[in-house]
Amino acid sequence: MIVITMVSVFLAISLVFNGLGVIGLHRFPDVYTRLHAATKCTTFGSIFMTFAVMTYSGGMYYWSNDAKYLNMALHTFAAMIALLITNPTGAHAIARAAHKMGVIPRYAVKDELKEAK
Amino acid sequence: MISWFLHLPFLVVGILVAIGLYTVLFKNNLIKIIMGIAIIQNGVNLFLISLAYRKDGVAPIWTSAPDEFMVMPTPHALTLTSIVIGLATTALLLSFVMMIKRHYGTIDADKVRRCRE
Amino acid sequence: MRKSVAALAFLIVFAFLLLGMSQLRPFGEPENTEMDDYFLYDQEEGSQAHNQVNNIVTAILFDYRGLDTLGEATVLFSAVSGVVTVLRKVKKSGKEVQG
Amino acid sequence: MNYADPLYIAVAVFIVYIIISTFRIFLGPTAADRTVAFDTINTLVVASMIGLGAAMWEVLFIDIAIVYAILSFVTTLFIAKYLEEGDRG
Amino acid sequence: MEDMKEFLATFILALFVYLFLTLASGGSIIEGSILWSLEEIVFGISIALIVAAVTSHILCRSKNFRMLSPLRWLIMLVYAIPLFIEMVKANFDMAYRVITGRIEPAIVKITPDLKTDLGITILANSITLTPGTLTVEVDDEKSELYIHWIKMRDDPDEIISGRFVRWIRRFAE
Amino acid sequence: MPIYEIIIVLTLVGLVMTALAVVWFKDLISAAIALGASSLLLSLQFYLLRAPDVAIAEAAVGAALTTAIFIFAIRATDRQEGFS
Amino acid sequence: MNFVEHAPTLILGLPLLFAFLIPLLGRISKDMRDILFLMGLLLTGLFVGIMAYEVLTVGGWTYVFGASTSEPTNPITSYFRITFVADGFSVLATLTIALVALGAGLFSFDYMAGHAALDKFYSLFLLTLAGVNGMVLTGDLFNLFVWFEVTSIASCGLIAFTNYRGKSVEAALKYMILSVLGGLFLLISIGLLYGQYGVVNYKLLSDGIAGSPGLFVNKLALGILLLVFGMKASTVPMHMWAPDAYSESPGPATPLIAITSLGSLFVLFRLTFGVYGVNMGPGVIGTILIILGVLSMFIGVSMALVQSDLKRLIAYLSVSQVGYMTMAVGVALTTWTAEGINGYGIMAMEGGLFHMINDGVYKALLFLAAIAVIHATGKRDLNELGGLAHKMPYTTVFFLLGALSIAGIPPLSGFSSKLLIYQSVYLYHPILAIIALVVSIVTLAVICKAFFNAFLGPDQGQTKGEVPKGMLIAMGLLTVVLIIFTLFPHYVVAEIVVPAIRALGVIP
Amino acid sequence: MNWKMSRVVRTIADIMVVPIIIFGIYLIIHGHLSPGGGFQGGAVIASSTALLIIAYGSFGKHKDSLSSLESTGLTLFILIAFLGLGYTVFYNFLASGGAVFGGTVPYGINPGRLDSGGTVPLMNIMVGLEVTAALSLILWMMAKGSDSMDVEEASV
Amino acid sequence: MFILVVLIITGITYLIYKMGNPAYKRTRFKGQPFISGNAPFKDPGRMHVGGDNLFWGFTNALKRYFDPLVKGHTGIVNDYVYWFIVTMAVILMYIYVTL
Repeated sequence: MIVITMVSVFLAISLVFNGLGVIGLHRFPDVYTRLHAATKCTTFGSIFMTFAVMTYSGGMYYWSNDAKYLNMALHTFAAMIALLITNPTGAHAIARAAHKMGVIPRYAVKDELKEAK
Repeated sequence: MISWFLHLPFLVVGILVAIGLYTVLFKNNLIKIIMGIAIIQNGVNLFLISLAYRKDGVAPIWTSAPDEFMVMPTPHALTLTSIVIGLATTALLLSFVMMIKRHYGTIDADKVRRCRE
Repeated sequence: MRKSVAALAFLIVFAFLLLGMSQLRPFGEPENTEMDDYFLYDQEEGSQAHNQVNNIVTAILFDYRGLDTLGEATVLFSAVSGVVTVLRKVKKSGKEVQG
Repeated sequence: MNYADPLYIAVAVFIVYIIISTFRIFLGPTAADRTVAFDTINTLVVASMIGLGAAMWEVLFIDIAIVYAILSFVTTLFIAKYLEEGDRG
Repeated sequence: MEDMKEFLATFILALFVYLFLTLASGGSIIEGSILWSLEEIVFGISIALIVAAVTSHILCRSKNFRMLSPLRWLIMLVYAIPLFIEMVKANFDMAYRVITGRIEPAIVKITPDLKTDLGITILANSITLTPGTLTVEVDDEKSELYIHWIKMRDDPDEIISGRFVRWIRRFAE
Repeated sequence: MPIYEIIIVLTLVGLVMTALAVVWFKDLISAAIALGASSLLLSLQFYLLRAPDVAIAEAAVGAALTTAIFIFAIRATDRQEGFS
Repeated sequence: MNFVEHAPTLILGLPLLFAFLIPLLGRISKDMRDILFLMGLLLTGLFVGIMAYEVLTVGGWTYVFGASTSEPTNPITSYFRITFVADGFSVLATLTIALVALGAGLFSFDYMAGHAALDKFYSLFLLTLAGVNGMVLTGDLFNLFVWFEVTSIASCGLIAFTNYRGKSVEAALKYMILSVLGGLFLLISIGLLYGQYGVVNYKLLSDGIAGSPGLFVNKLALGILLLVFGMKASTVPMHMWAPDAYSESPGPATPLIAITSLGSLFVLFRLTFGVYGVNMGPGVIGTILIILGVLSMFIGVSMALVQSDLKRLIAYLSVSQVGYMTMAVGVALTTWTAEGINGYGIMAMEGGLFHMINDGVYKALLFLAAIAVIHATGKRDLNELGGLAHKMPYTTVFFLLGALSIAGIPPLSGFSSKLLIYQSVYLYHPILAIIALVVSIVTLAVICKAFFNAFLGPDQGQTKGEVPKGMLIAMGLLTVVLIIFTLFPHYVVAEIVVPAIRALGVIP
Repeated sequence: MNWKMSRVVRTIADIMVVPIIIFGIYLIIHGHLSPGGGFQGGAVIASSTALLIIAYGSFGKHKDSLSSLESTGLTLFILIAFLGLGYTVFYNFLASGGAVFGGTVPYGINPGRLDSGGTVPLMNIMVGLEVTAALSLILWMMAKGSDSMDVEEASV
Repeated sequence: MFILVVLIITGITYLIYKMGNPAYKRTRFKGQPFISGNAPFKDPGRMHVGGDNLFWGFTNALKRYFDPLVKGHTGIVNDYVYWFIVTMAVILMYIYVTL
């Protein structure tokens, strides 16, 4: 029962933050701010999803003593690591590409990168 | 459940094939035509996999108990083959398009017509 | 003219596709499943799938329908040959008319 | 209430999020915006795959999520590199 | 010697990843069986050897073998905790920005005095995951980062990267 | 509550929308992105229909390699559809 | 080990094996590469001969892949695996394919000398050969799709081998787009049939269709199958890829690509006779085939008349020849009842199938002679050619033999098959016979045009002499076969064609 | 494609290559036990090639060795298929023989039992080799082809 | 029946004859052979009938048949697919109606 409660809490957090990310994707004015919303919120929400699944499978392992649930938890952890490594890098690549494309950050008060070039 | 739902994946297959055919028929850009072909491939793959599905079946791998109700495995094998073939054809078509650009200077289908009569 | 005929033919083909799809058995309820049940559950003969290979899709790919996989690998091989052939360096050749 | 129902509901909401994100693919004024939306969809799909794998009790399905998490990164890099180079005409 | 080190590093990484993926293949632990079955170990070692032989020059391209020591890995694991706290803060901040829409973006330059590639990379990714900041450009030679900041304030160096740099210097420099 | 069917239907809706986006865009790189998203959702659909092998293959091929070679081809030719 | 039993698989497997070996071992030396290529061709031919001998003397058999014995032991479950069919029809098809491939392969040694990346060329050549063999031998619908794609991709690679010509790449692209579309529709029809019956083997499918012939799914799949293989066989109005592909492909590949379209015609007949059979209204299928055939004959030959490019002219002629076979078999289909084909239908069937093997051989001869002309002069426009008979006597003779055969001039073998077609078609409907005769006459006119322009007239000084000996040997081989067919048409019909018809199950 | 991406991306690419390859190999050799197989694993390994191409802009001169690898994989595949010729082609002659890959497997999940399946794992490995080489070669050729568009003059 | 065939062929021949140029007069090109209306030959010493000239009369007489035919072969990929789809629509309709 406590496992289910924890899973539900994690899922709720994950849903809220992913929703924030998606709303931010539509609400913000330009690429960079959208990237802020999309990357941070969805990464965070997805990590909580993996937490939920790890909790779930850990509980299953505890109850059923079957090694396959341990396997599941470990693979979920691997997926989380992969997400954590790749997502910020992808965001960085997109931001850099957007800046090289010539997308101007809207409402920006200062642009030192443009001055540096 | 309403009866149209029972055919919904098949109808979506029809729609996807139609979208792809529309692209192939009415678009002039060669790369767009190849994208249309890719959409048709997606539709056909979805068709085969939808044929395989049995309600409440599990994946055709002996993961848990010996007696489980599984989805049908043959279309999976067929779809796997057809995905590989799709990739191969797409690569070959795109290399042809690159070569045509090099020779003709254009990828407009209306102008790529030296073989005629 | 040509475009309208094309649109008409396209619509006819689309209608036939939709008709055919809706005449098929309902989603999720297959009618004839002898072949797949043979792969999945048959224990008498040809039951290597059960004794040897856990993943039945792999068993079908490499045992029951091994020739398909050979053909698939051949397709990939010929596509690679084609790509390497087509994208090799263009030489200015005197034998232009030939071919 | 089944044990897996919260996971299913969460995944359904995720897919609604995905559909909302596709609007950004339609609307996005530049290609970079579309790429952002694509990246978001990637992450959401990975998350829903993990959730579904747990909900369906299919242990081995998590592998697919790992493949996705790795490969979507490669795709994003490809698009970003193309955009970086700009239009070669 | 350097070749040997490269080979060893790649080998250890490959073996670690493989064994991580196939953990719990030996059956139930509580019943007393070992974690890995025999075939997995044999295959893992041979595959790690092959992969290390083929790709040994890729992993350690910078000829920097600091990360071979296990202590640094330990510190790296501990680093996850402050990172996580910062991420939580980042997300609440982000929620605030999303709901209110109050932004004042800018692109600022910081010079975090880190030398190795790994350090810069970890710093850049951490910055991307934390409050209101996003790495836009990294200078190839100097250690300069250009950062898109969603709410500009003064003294960007300390606010954005102060804590991270101190942590990262412990294991990556 | 037939939540599983609802998930399937939602994924199909997304699939059709992204496929329409491919046809609609004049900018080929955007069309390639939409094609990648389409194949992403297709893979999710395979996952839902309990075809893990095919889902992995579609993920590896459709999302990564096909998009990559499309981008190579667009890079070698023109970016806009009506151009030249 | 009983090799005779495994002959059908070896016909498929040996070209594949050598095609994979050529890029690997061909890097050692050029001679090694050539030897491997020649060995692949000759061994394939050898096993085709072995299989033909066994089938024609003892009888056909079915080969089951992956089972513990190669014979089907269980009437149902054996056909869940992939099967190969070795019967009279396969013998007819593989003999044609092997003959043409042998000729074209011998031709290519001298012709392709001097090109770069030849190992890829040889590899693709053998892959195309293996693909066509797999298409005609297989007894499984999905396996058919796989070899269909192998054939398309490998032959498109062959067409685009001369990538320094823009036209070659363009032709390859067009052919490829049509082939891929055709393959996808083929896959849709496979899915429809699988969804209805749950099997993909020909035999089980035909059993299923016989059980429920009136379903709409059957009709849809039938239409798509007819269309796809009609497209691949270059029947009008889906023929437009054919002239491009034939005329722009590098020399020795041209007969091979022509043979792929013949092979798909074989597959079309096997499907309409074997899978759908008498249950699905053969009269309707026959009518469709007749209409397609008449259109092909007429439009193909009219377009050939206005061409000035030598290879393109022959390409349109070959489109029109495809029409003859389609029409003849369509006529035979209309007479098919539950008792089998009777009356003039048998004669039409004999004529059609005999015309197929004939057509494969003399079309290849004609193409090779034209390619030899192009190789010797470097020109392909008929306005610029002329007077080659003075310098190239052998090529002239070969071209003349092939040309007269394609026009159906009496002593040659083209005449005997066309005569069978005329007679039987006249009994079905006289107008069709008149159309066939008119087309034959116009074909003669076209051939006269090509021959007069290229070979007769004053010497234009375009060439120095005869083509190299290897090419002459290749053409001579096909000529010998042609002369055999000319001298013993009755023997060929009785020994090869009639078993093929019997294998289709339309006569007892 | 002679333009490197930024420093962060290059470092991450270096770190990711080995895990991606290991993951691909994991998919290949567990092909008969879990989802995956020769093709999927090969595609995953080829995507590591794509990662290197994208991050560094070049890939070295491996064309001949990749081509050889591809041919070798396919040749061995077809030879394994034909080794069953005593019975039929594609006959699984190693299964339950007690030799290499000849172990028998009970029902249920058995993730560690690599030693089973007869010829199936061998064929998986061969297909994995072939697919890896083929897809890498395609990517490499297309990257090069998209690069040198205006280098050589084309003859029309 | 045979007589009918002969009559039909005669009729076709007459039609072809009728479609020829009626304004042609025998005396117009006196002194040199009439090769075709296409292009005058360049070198009278090495007179050789070129490819376009051989059946010029025939094709020119049947211009109304040949022109749309030649024009139909446009060489555009969309048209190839167009014919494919149109034939598919026709065949599917035919099968649906009759079978």
